[in-house]
Amino acid sequence: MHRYIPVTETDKATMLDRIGKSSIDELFVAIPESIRLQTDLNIPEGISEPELIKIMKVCADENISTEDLCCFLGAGCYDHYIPATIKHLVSRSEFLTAYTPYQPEISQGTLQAIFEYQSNICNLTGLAYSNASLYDVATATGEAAFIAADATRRKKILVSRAVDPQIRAVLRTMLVNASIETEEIALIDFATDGLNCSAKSNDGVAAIIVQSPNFFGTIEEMKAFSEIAKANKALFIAIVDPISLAILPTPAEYGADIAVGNAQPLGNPMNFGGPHIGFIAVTEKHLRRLPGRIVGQTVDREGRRCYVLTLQAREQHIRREKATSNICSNQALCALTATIYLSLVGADGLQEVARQCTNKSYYAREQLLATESFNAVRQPVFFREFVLAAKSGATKVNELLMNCGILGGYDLSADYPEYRDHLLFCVTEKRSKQEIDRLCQVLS
Amino acid sequence: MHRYIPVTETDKATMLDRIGKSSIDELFVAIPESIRLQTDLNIPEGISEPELIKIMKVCADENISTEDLCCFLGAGCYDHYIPATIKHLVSRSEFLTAYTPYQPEISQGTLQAIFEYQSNICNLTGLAYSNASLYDVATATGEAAFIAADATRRKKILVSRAVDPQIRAVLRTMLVNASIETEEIALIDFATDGLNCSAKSNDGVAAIIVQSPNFFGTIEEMKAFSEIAKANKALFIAIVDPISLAILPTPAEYGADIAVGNAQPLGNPMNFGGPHIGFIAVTEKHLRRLPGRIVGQTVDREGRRCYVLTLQAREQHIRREKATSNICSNQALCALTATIYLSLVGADGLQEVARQCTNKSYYAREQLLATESFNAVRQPVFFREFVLAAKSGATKVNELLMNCGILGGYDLSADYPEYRDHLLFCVTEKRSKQEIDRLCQVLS
Amino acid sequence: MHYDKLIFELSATGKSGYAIPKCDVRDIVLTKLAKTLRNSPLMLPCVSEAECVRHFTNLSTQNHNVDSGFYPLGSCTMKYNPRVNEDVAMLNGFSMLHPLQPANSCQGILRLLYELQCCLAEITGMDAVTLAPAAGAHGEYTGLLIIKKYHEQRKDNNRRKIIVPDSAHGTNPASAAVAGFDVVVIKSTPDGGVDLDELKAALSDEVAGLMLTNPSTLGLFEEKILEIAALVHAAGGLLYYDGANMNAIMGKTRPGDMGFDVIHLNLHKTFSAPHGGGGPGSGPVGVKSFLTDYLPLPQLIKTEDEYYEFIVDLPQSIGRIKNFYGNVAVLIKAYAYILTLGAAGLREASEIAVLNANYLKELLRNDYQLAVNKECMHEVVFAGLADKNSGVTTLDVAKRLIDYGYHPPTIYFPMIVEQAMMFEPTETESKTALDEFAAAMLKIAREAKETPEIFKNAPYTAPVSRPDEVAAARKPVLKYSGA
Amino acid sequence: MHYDKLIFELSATGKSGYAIPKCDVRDIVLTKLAKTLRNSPLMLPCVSEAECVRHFTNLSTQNHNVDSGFYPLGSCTMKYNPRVNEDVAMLNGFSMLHPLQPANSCQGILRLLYELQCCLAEITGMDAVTLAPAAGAHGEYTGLLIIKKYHEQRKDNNRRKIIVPDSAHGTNPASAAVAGFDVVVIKSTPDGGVDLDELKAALSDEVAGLMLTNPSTLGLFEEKILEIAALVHAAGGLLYYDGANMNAIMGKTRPGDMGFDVIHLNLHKTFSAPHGGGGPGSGPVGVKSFLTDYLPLPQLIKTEDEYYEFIVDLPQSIGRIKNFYGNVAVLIKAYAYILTLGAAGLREASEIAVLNANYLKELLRNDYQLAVNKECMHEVVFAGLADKNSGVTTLDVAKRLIDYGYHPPTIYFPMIVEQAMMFEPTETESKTALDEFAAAMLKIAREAKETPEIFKNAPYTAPVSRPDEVAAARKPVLKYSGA
Ligand SMILES: Cc1ncc(COP(=O)(O)O)c(C=O)c1O
Ligand SMILES: Cc1ncc(COP(=O)(O)O)c(C=O)c1O
Repeated sequence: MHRYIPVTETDKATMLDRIGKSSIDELFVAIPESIRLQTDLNIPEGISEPELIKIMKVCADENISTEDLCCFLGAGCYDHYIPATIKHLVSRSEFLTAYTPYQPEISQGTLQAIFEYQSNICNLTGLAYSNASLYDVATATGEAAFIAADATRRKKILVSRAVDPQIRAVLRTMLVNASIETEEIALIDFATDGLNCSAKSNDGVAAIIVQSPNFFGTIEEMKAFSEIAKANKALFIAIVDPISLAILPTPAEYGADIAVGNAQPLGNPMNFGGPHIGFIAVTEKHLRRLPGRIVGQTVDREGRRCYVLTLQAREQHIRREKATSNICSNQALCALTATIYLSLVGADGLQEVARQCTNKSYYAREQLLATESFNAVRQPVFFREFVLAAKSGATKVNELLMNCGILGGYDLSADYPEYRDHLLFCVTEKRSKQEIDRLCQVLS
Repeated sequence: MHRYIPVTETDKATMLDRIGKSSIDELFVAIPESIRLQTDLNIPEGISEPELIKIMKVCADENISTEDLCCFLGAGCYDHYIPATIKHLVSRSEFLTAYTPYQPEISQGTLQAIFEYQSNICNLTGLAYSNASLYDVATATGEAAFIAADATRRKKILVSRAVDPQIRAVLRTMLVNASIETEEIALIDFATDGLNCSAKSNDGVAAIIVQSPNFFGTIEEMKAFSEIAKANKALFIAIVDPISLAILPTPAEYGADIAVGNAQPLGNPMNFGGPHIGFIAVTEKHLRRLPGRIVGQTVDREGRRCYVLTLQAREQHIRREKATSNICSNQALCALTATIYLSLVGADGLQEVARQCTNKSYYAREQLLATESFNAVRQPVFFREFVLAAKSGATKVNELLMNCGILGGYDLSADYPEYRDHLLFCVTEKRSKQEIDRLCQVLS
Repeated sequence: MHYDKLIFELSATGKSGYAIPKCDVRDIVLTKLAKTLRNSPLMLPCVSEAECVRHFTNLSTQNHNVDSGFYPLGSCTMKYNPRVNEDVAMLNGFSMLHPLQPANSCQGILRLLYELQCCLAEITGMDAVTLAPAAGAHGEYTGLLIIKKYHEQRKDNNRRKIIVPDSAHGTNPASAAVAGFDVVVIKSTPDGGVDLDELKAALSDEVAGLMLTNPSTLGLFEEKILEIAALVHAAGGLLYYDGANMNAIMGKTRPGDMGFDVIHLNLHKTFSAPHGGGGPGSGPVGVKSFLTDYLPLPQLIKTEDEYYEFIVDLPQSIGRIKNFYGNVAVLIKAYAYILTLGAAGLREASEIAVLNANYLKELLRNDYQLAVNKECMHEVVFAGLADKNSGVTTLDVAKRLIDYGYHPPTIYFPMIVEQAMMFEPTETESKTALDEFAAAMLKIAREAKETPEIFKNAPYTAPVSRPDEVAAARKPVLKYSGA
Repeated sequence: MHYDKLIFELSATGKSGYAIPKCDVRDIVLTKLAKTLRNSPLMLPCVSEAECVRHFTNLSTQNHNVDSGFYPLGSCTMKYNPRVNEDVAMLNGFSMLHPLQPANSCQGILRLLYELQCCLAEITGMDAVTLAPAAGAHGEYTGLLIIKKYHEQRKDNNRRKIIVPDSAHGTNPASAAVAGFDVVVIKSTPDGGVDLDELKAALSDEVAGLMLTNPSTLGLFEEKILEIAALVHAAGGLLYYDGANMNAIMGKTRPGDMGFDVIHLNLHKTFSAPHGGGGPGSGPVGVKSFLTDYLPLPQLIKTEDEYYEFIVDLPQSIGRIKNFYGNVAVLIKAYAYILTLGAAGLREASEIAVLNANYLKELLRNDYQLAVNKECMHEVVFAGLADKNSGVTTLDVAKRLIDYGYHPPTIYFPMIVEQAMMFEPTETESKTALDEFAAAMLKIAREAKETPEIFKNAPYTAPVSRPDEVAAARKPVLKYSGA
């Protein structure tokens, strides 16, 4: 009997007796004989807990994590400081082992936390409504495009080439299978080319998608793109970074209709890529087009303020093939993490994080250039990430760095053939001057 | 304003206003001017959380722990396997951040857990009553001696030299200051000398204290010592190991009046020596002499079964200088840990642990002898620990082992000059055959 | 005392629960760089660390959860979530890995993920597995795109339709729609199985495939599965398996052997990863070998010299479906679970899950109306109270269960059963737990007869009761907007 | 639903929540070795891991705790316990150290402990510190033995008496008794201070010392402390400081500067280590330099070449008082706390602790009878309700507070105040928290006037109410003994 299973042999006998069967196998007779497994699965024998821990530690130790590497890599996943308290709260059984809050009476914990999450996302973006989370920023961008296509009844999306290549790849998958066309807007100096955007915009375009800070870290002229969209009655979809929003204009301020982003930087570990979390927020108009769960405030039969899943008529379990999206489970615990992160950090804290990312990335760029190992590139104002051209080749630089315990920048060669040997460096508030100086010293 | 403090400047002003003071310093006027601190304490400036973690990690990394060392050291602190679940339960806020359960209505969690702890200790020892825990086995032994002195109105304690030297040292401190004499019983073959015990026993003796398994791991002839005590109307105090009690006779079976022990092996980390936990159990007769907290079952005003601190008329807060002990805070969370450990492990599990300790320590002794680096010593049956004489010297053996990542045995030289270069090895269920073989290989 | 504050209501300027080292490089004056900066007020809560801890601790206590009580939510497999799996998933060597690290710096995690792929393939009887999908519905979507791609590659361009039984979970038709298919719904037999005549009538050269879960959403094994598979295949369609109910059959039978071509699993159900109040989940997709080329990007492979790496150079792939590769922390927990149980343990889990469900069925069948009178698999569906005269609905019973300390079953699903209550006890519940739960259910049935009026206001013991959902939807208040 | 099962009631043979690797060496037949083996049945609970988790999770939820609510238990300093301190104390490099490892394999922890000794000496104004004592009372005991030893070494053998004010905590006289002293209790002044006449009368060449806490247990600073110290010293006695109330004065004044010769601290109060439902605590003892030689064994020192080690070769030491050296995990938390706050933070903590107590005093003073009408320090004592006519006792008020979601204050202590209620809000509570608490207190005062009858059965909202303590003591049931 396995330690995770509490039914003893005596129990089994009593239960079978009650059911009127003489063996458990009799309960499986509905399975046609020919497909009943005759042998054990080819899976190793079960193990004890100490054995498990040993195996997993060996496995973990075969990786060099950013616990030991000094991380200058970003490109969609960010090494921000995670307050110790978060883990303790998020791992409370009450949050961790509950399901989606279908029964509001015994799920107010989760429901209120999501309500607070939504409130924070709305405040960060300036937009009217947020949902309870999506899988990641890439699928969130796809969902945003669907909203735009539905709202405009148009079948074409313009997306900047300065948008994270992974986001664009997922977007392509989602749009092509929904028979929506995508066209890319060209780059100029690591930013989206406004003229090219104008040129490609017309009344067939459902939405223009621009990311800011974009994949290269560049802060885009969002207002301009938003105006192009407006001029064509297309929606403007902003892909934004939640930490940068502490200091940069909100999507609402520049007239975005939809904002999406990656909330991983808000207290979620990098986790080798997941679970992360995508957020989405929209203007009033698009509320009923939002995908996934939404929590709303209401009162109970005694007039007490409380929270429920609401506007469910959009969702798959009610609307089935006509739902706004197929999403069911989302990234609730990551949303809780982000909510706790924002509560601990507060407005001042988030601004401080953003300020330090700025200061340190500017300092790093300047110092890296001083090593003379890089050529400067023309890049407008950036946030947290910037591009440099490695004189000796990107691979060589990164190998050298790795040998010195430093996780180097992202090599743009594969995604942007025109930026061969260009490295995208990321410097968060976690990096100290000393670490940045060491990076430069290794490369001097 | 520090992040642990939630009172803002505005709050302060409002509060001072309400109090009728114009500054916080005015609240401290009762402190004579001459002793008011004029400067900051000479303590470094406060630090942020990431800085703290870094400092503490550096500090932790300056140690080589049994995470990396293969541990064959025992001598009063044991490296048993600790199920992963324990930490998650024990660190729940509800247990961790509560005080002593003074208000039973909102402390049933702690109270019932202690009741279960007491039940387990009673079952392990076979004795009638247990308290809620004591600081450690050494002070527990002292408390047991006090009970005996009080019960017999005698002023002398016989204690075997085979009792852990640290326990004996603490006992001496406690007894000498209570004007109780101690006399030690001689050793023979790493066991307590029965004849010597008989010879020293008389009607002036309040109690005989023997440990089994004793400091050397030897399983003592407890029944015989118990009988000597009885013959002299002295109490018999057994110092026992909770894991060994899964297979060895209970103190009740051999007629002990009091049993004490170290419950650290029951799921508590070694923690460089503390917090550990001492347990104490007594026969019916001595209930009202027990030191410290005791939890009892009762019913509430609606007849519901519940638990309270009870028999408090023994305790310092009621009886003050006439209390049975001065203990107030004990080791509640360690008792909870032991309770959860025993619940996970169960009867079969604890027997399996004890069996593996036995098998593996016997195997290790045999293999170590086969290396020819040790002389065998005459030692009767043992549990988990055994003694060997190092031919090349104890220090040299241990240094060699340490260089190979092995934490060697306890060097008996200092505590037992007659056992110069004798090493006390400990082999728990955590050690694998492979590890034991490696130990021997290093010494071959 | 019902704790009901919002974190924003604790906020006051000046408080903070956070500090990082002071900035040790010079200040950039951002206004000199960026033309505009944020203008709107940043209204994040400002609280001390202690207040934050207290707030979320208090919120948490308002949740029912597996660690504190029985949670027989059907179709959700609310089994025990082993704590050790949380520990191993949080090891720094995993959680602090950047997804874009060079492969030679993360062979450990790559190997783990690869081995998990192999285990899942073995358990389901498939040939290749992708771990990329983030949840069950995402797995469905991914699987459907693979089916689509398969037909496309064969230039079989007319296959626009996916057949979905009316008993299916809502995500099935929704995923098919998002994947660009037309959904054809077929009626089920009274016992929730596939109606072969309906199926035959629906099949044609326009059909890309059939989505099915087996055991069905009624908790019954589809006995005609081989016939169904033959029919669909004969019509040129593929068979998709919704793995939400996999907990019934581990080590007993395999979807791959039943004839399914594409499957997804819910690791946050069958494989013990916690649900986290609604996610993150993980919905790996398995395929038969002829579909391998269509798996999403990246694919994780093992080279001949035992090196693990992602490949993206797969022209026939459906493309990327997510950032990076899967919800790794969830995947680690599932892998730890599989290692811990092993072949025999997995089979035992399914056997006891089925035993428990059948036992519960027996305990309840006199007082609640069985949807289908047959041996069930891992879950059992009732059509409300046996006594239909009381006016007490399934919703009423569910709410009343809360007063007895239980989470209600899944209700009003599957939709083809009126007043449906779907109980899934899982294998981690003891007989005693089931006996006590059944006793509460019988008491409720008695209450329905004797005091039906008490139901309208149930629950009485929860922090809140019967929130006004209509008001919530009519005038949506979806965020805090000041006192 | 009140969860009320005992773990033993969940137990059934065959269940287990534990597995270790199979034994890989041969079986010893123990019966061949030992003459007798255990005969009595081993009745440990047998439960699955999930049942164990659920049991203790459910038990836990019946505790009030700092993380979920205000806990103004006077004299206990229930401040916020930072979570990061738990993390650092649990680092394997600390928690997995064996106490008997060679010093060269554990310089990190030795350095940490040494630095903590220095910090505590600085904060208290003492010259040397031992970290050995396991709790406050243990510290008292240790300190008293040092005082005893001091007199003994001086052959001043008549000094058998320790003076303890009647306002003292129970451990003070109890510790003195256990240390072998005769206890002389002196009456306090009406405001809880030392009555100088009483003191003078008690002093003699038989007096070893005076135990005092300052601020006193009434929460008032002993203004005549210098005079008292001079008197005791002049009589040849030493001054012992019970540091339980240290939270009032960090960075403001120091016991060492007041004239105390020996002190203990409660790291589980002032220095933020959690109380754990009753321990483990830690009660370091500090002494003036002339007492250093008497500190218990082992002593932790730093050599000239910055090497840290324990020494035991100290012939004048009082000897060992505990296994190994202190409750290390608790010590680590306290050190982390001190590092985090720093000099300014510690002072701020005491300042706000005192501000909060005075503010609370103001809020309550009209409805509750102040014990002493003076500025208090970190805690404030009331002598029950101001209105003495209702018959509502301090116990009643305490129980009623539970219905408002609060932990009651310390009650009936100090004993010299009738109907005492002692509130210690600590610095980690916000003004709002105090305002709300005071509102509840005032409501209760009104209830005492208007509906005094409701108190007898309070609390109403707790899992249990007014357990029968008399029955518990009369017929003690102290363990489970079967169904
Ligand atoms: C039968 C069935 N299919 C699919 C899903 C969707 O899974 P997820 O919520 O992980 O997207 C569920 C979830 O409840 C389900 O029960
Ligand atoms: C004033 C005072 N002195 C001493 C003690 C004893 O401390 P401990 O419980 O740590 O032994 C306490 C504890 O409540 C106290 O309040």
